[in-house]
Amino acid sequence: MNAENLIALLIAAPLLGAAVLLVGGRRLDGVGHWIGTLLSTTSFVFGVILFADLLGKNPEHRTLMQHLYTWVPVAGFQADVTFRLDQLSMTFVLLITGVGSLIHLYSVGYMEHDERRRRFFGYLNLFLAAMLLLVLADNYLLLYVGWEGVGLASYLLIGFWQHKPSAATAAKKAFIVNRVGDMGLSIAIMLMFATFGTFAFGPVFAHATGASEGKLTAIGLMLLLAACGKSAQVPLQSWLGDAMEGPTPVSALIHAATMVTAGVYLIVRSGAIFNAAPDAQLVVTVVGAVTLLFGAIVGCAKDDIKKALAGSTMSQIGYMILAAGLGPIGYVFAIMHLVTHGFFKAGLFLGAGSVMHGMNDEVDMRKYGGLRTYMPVTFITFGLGYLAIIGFPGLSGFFSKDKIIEAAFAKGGTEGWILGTCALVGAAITAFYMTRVMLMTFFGEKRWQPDEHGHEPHPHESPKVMTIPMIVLAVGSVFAGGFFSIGDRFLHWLEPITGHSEGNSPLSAAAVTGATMVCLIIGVGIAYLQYGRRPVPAVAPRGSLLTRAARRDLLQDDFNHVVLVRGGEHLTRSLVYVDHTLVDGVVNGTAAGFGGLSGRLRKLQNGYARSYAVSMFGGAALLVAATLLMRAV
Amino acid sequence: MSFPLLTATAALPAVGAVATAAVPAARRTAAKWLALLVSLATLVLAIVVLVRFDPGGARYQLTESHPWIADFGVRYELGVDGIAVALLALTALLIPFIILAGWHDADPLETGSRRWRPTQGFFALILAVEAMVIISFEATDVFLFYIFFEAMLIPMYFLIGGFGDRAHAQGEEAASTQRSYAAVKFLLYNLVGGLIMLAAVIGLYVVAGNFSLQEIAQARANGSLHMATSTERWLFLGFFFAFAVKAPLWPLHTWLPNAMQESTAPVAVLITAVVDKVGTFAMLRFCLQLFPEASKWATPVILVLALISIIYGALLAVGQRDIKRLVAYASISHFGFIILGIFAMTSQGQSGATLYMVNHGISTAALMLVAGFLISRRGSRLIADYGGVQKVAPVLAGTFLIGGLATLSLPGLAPFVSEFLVLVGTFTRYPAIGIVATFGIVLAALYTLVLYQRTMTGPVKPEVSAMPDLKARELVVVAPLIVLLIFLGVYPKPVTDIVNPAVKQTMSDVHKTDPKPEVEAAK
Amino acid sequence: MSATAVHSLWTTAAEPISKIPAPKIEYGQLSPTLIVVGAALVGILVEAFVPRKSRYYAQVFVSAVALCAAFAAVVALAADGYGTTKAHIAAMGAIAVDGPSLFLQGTILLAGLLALFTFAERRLDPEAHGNRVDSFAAQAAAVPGSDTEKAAVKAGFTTTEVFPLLLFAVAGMLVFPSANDLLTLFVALEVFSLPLYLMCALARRKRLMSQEAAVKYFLLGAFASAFTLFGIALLYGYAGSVSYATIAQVVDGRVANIDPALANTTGNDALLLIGAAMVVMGLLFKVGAVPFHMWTPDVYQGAPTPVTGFMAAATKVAAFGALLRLLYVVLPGMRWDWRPVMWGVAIITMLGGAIVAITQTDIKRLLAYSSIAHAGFILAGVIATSKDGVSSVLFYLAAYSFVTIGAFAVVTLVRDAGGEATHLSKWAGLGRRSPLVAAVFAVFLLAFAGIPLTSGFAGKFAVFKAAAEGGAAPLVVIGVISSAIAAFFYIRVIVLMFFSEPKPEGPTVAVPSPLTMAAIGVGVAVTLVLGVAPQYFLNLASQAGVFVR
Amino acid sequence: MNPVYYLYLAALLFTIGATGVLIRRNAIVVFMCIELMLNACNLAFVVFSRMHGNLDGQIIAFFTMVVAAAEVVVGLAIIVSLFRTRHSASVDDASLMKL
Repeated sequence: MNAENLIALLIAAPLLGAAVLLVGGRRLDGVGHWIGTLLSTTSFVFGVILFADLLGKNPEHRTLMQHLYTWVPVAGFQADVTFRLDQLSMTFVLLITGVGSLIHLYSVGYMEHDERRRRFFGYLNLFLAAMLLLVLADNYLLLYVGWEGVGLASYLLIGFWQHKPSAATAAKKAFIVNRVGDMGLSIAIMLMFATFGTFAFGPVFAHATGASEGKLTAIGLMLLLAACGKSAQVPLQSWLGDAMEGPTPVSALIHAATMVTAGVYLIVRSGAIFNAAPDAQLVVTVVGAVTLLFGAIVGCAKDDIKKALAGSTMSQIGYMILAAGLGPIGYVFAIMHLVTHGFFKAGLFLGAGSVMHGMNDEVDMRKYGGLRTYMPVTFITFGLGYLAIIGFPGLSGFFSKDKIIEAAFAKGGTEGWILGTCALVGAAITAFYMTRVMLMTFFGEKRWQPDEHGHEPHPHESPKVMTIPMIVLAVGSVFAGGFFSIGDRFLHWLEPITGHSEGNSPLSAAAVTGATMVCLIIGVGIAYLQYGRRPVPAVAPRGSLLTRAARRDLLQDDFNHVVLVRGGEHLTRSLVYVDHTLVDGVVNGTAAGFGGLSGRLRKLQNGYARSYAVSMFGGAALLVAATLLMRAV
Repeated sequence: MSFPLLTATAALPAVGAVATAAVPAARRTAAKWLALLVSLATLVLAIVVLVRFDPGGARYQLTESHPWIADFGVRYELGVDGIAVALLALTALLIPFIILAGWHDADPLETGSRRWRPTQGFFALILAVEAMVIISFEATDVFLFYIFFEAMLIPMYFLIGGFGDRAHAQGEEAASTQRSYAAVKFLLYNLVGGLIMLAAVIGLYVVAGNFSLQEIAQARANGSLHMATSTERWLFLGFFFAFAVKAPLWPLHTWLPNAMQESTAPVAVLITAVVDKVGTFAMLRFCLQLFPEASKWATPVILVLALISIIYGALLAVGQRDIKRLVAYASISHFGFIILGIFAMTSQGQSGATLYMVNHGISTAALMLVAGFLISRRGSRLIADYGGVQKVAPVLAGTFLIGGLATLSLPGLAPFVSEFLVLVGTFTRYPAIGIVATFGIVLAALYTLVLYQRTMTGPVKPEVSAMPDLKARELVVVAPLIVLLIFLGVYPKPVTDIVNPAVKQTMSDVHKTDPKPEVEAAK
Repeated sequence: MSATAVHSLWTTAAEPISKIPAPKIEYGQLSPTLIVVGAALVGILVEAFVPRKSRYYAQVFVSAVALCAAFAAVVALAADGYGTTKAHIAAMGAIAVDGPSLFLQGTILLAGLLALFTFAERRLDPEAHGNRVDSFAAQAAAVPGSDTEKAAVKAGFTTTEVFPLLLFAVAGMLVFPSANDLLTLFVALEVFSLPLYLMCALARRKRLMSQEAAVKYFLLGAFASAFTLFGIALLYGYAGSVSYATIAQVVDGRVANIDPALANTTGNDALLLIGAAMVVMGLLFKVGAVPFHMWTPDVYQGAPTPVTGFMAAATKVAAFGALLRLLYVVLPGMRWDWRPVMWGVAIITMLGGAIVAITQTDIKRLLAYSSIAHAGFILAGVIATSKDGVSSVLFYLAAYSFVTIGAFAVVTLVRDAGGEATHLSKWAGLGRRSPLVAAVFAVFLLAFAGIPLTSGFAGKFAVFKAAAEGGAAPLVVIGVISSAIAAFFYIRVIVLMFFSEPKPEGPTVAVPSPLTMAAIGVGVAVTLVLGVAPQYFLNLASQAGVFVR
Repeated sequence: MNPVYYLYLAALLFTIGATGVLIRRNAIVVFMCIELMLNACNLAFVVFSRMHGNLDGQIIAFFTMVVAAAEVVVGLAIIVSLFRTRHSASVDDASLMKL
């Protein structure tokens, strides 16, 4: 059989799982989680088969297409359900299904005591299906379906514990903020249709250069808006922190490894358009740079371990967007960092989850401390993830992040210097806040007290089913980067799709690496001085203005609340009033007017025959007069 | 002559209505079953029409034509094009669900007089409405259409005013006064619209000398019938006003929230999913065909009004405290999209609009009927009275969520396709309007999810803690609708294939062609 | 008998008796009128000679037979082509036998027949001392509440004179629209007015109101007819004749030999204009057009409901017939003078009737105002001054009269201790108590409102269509607006009947005899048939749309 | 002398009658005023008949008298019954029905 036909199965498997688990009802409660895990693994296996098949081909012919059917045929508007599997989407497929399957496995343990575990796995499968659709779609409209599909899945999973109002609110917030991004995507699609008469990848990219730069820039910016929504980039980043209300596996899979990176995919995939629209690219890099600092700063101030990691995610994706914005210089490294980040960030989250698992779902790092002795496996895997993310030499993060910083400088000119510096500073801050997390969680003396029920938490290592995925991911976060970089394997793998160009870096690679190392040491050092040497206060000190701002996501939420939420409420309330008094009032007023007129005219009918006679007489007179008048004129 | 299929599709429910009304007072259940069977039989007939209809064939098919009132130049002329067939099928499809959903809505509370037979009346009226709607979809004679367009109001009026939700917050007395207010409002709005249209209809006769849609359109096309520009515009306005009230278009919309709020959920569905469609359908069939130039002349204003409807309706939906009112305002927003698509005058826009009519029918039915089940359990329409339902009635919550997602036109569900077509169709000709309209999708997400969050999630309110989940009957109502939503979302081709030729025709009626893309990239 | 005829008698009086030429009277063509008049006379004899117990039956029998026979005669004449080809002027110029007159006569006779049924209804009122009673006073002469009246009731008297009166009124109405000279017009006017004045005073319940209605109607009616008469005098002065044809000729200036006197008078247009205006005013009073409408609500309310129904239906038909003939046959020459004036009258009539009706609280007054509004709609058709205008008005009148009689017949059914419960508040929740009656009444109201599939819609459409074609588009728009206003109060009644809770001490719906049932049934049937398949009747109307000159 | 003067007289009488109808309360008097108007009409008829030299007008005058007589019969009957009920012939008292 030829490989194309397998592509649909990649999606079909988890979709089937979702359908079965969600429609199946209670009778599947016993086995639901295993069905889910099995089907996601199946998808992974298909992925591997296809990967092997691709490797068999020579680099130019590594694009498989599968046309299922014509979706929306309307005069001139042709949307097909067609899948495209090339090196780029293949990378994502493996990442999604691989990490996804691991996290399925992990969840089996993590969600063990939740009576709605079956539904949880249903949602997870739904997510996988949507995400695969997103990366496999061959046209933007189909991509849009996956795009919103993952949004829905993340909505369902963030709000999985719906009885918690905070969770429900966070879910709603995530979806709506994403909708703003989606608006960008749909406008981009409309622009494409208006410009090219189609929105299928092939023709659009082929003719991209034919369109006016203005149009292309507009399309690019709209795509960026979409990316900002999905990848939690400034200014649409506010939802990611709250999204941590969801179960930790969800945070690991969706809000660290896969979904949030969809924005990066979109930009890299649309490289042809961005290459022709330098202005758009510039904006992309700016957004990336701002976000990577923003996220990092927020990450420094959070005491909630998951929120700290969320800030870190934001910042890391900032790196990717920055790289993607650099054009052919950065595309490959954006994706490479994305993959390595997928490993170590997922690992970190799973570690955090495992910690919470052992600590009665306590998330405040100030109530942790000295856990390394209680949960060694978690400690080691988490530590490896930590080293990877701060870019400890030899580990994944080192390779991927270093490349991005180089590329940033390689952009050249002042932009290059500015962007590069931002990246370097970001690296330093990353080192700081990750070290902080590490120290507060695993070192120092234990700080946990009995909770209000008087239960003293008994930290313990998590079961195998949870630790195994953590170990696998730790391995990944250690070796992936090296594996990719040695001999530029990854570069050669992706180049046919994204293209690649060495910019002209003002600094040598060695210099950049050195600078990075320095930043790293500074960051770690400060963190050690602040949290390693002195005991961590159980209640957060008031902290500097910046700290307090950072705790509140740099006041961005407050801004939204005041301007958008309050303003919106006032707007709707006043509109309701308008609708009731003005629009309705006009009509009711007319009716009332006729009523009043009627009441007044009615008085003329006073019951006196003589006044009736008067009216007749007057009428007769009028009649005569009018007739005469008509003759006169 | 062949079997009068179209007449049959309309006559069957009409006869059924009479029969249902005639069922003796004691035999309520019999009346229900009779009505259900009749509606199902009508559905079968509609399917036959669907099968017999050949998308590639003549513009109007299965035509029938008999002299009726020669003095008024009126003929009994029926015929369906793709658009009509689609809506005919939608109507015939929804009615059985409406009947089934309203199974207990009309069981008399107090046994007043022996002769008072609300149940029979309720179902008879529904069937009567179905018959009239169907025939107004089929009529190709302006007068014939007008007659049923108007007559439709009477049964609707009794449905709205006569039957409301049980256990009203302020007691039965207040409920009945509010109901009759809503009913009167509904009737007066539409009656005024209709009467103004009557003036235009008469005017049309004075100008054209007959009422046959085809003849007039033909005469307009080959120039044998010339209309003075001002005349055409006045006539167009007369027609459009009536349809805009029915649709409803801002600022003529205020009757809809009251009507939908006070009537029972099935009737609300009947109003917004079936009856209102006649308005948008008529814009497409009559306004554009009879008065192409005037339509183009009025387009800018209408587009702006449609745009206002979209945003305004959505914003008001966000501000509502009453579930049904919320859905009503959401519908106003959606009708804005439909009208936008019709008057954007692009194939995508108009196909999208037609598709939208069908999809909006199904999605609103799903959402509103589930909402009805919810309300019937708690006896309150106020959002604030609910909370945590998801915990006690997961299936109900799930179906409600899917209905809501369809309303916010989530990709993969039917409404998405149509909404996107409308947006694209508008954008290619009026980019600014297209972009503003896109804000509608954000607001849609807002009001739907806020509704879901407030009613279904959070801690379980004590009043709802004992709420039962969906019963078998209710599932039978909801499940097919949801399946349909998903199917049409994934594979809308069956509908678009029927609709496209008709839209092509309409486009040529108004002498419009789609704008060309900047770069001809499509293969 | 017409003036010219009399004149010829006079001039030949001196010659030998044998020389007197008998006036030529086409009895066959006048048979409808003659039959009714004859029956009325028989009715009087019945009153004189038939014992009281059996008078009722005798009268009903005579009247019914007469009306049926007259209708048959009309049909026969029409079938014989007198409506179209053989249409001509009979009775030496006094009576026109043509399409309009036959059509209207037919309508009037049917309306009269239905009215007769409601007159003869004796099951609604509770039996008094074991005697079935109808809705008329036991003894009109007896003072209300006096011992004589009690005695009369005890003795089971009934005012069977109403039947001959009805017949006389019908006879007058038959002549009215077919009158072909002004004298006949005036005589006919009085012939059908006087019996109506009397019948108004004969209510069994609420006799004070009934008498008051009669007084008002009588005084104002007489007042109006005085104006008419003066107008006739002026026209006669202008044209030197009262015959329609002659006047028309003079107005158009088509007379062959103008003698000095005629030249003198015709020189003075004021005579013509004022005269025409006054005659028209008299007719407008009968149709109840604003501002000559004020008697309508009071009289409709006070009169016995069957009489009200008869008045509302038949009087309008007859009066509009006369108005049409006057404007189309006598005064077409001065169309440009009266059309604008009639525009004004039509507009204020439509709007006035509709607006004032909104705040009415008594069902009979409400219907009265609705009848005023309808008069306005019909006037819109009259103004069209085209063949279509005529036929549309004819159709409208036919449709309207049946709806009206049916509606008032239903009003007679809803009763409480004080007789008919006409106050709207008592109609609350009628739909719950007796859905059928409420539904029937709703049908009539919808027809009044002009909802499609009822005769009201067909009629309104025909009239407005004619008006629009006649170039009166603004009138159509105003008509549409006022029918929107009118719709509001018809709907109010429906709301009241169906959507408001029934009152515990609300009225009961009496079960009528087959007579009233027949009247209502026919009303409903005609309403629906004319709504769904009006073609046949439209044909009749359009065939009948030509006046003989 | 010029018959036109008689016409003026007729018009005057008619107006007097009409005014009487408008201002007098007693039903009988009102009714007499109406009779006066009718007689004014008669006068007019006769005068015109004289002017035109044909007799139609005079004949019509007879008819009018007959009609007037009939009206008297009916009218008096009604007014008398009203008077017997209310012990007053004032038309203003008869105003039960209004608005």
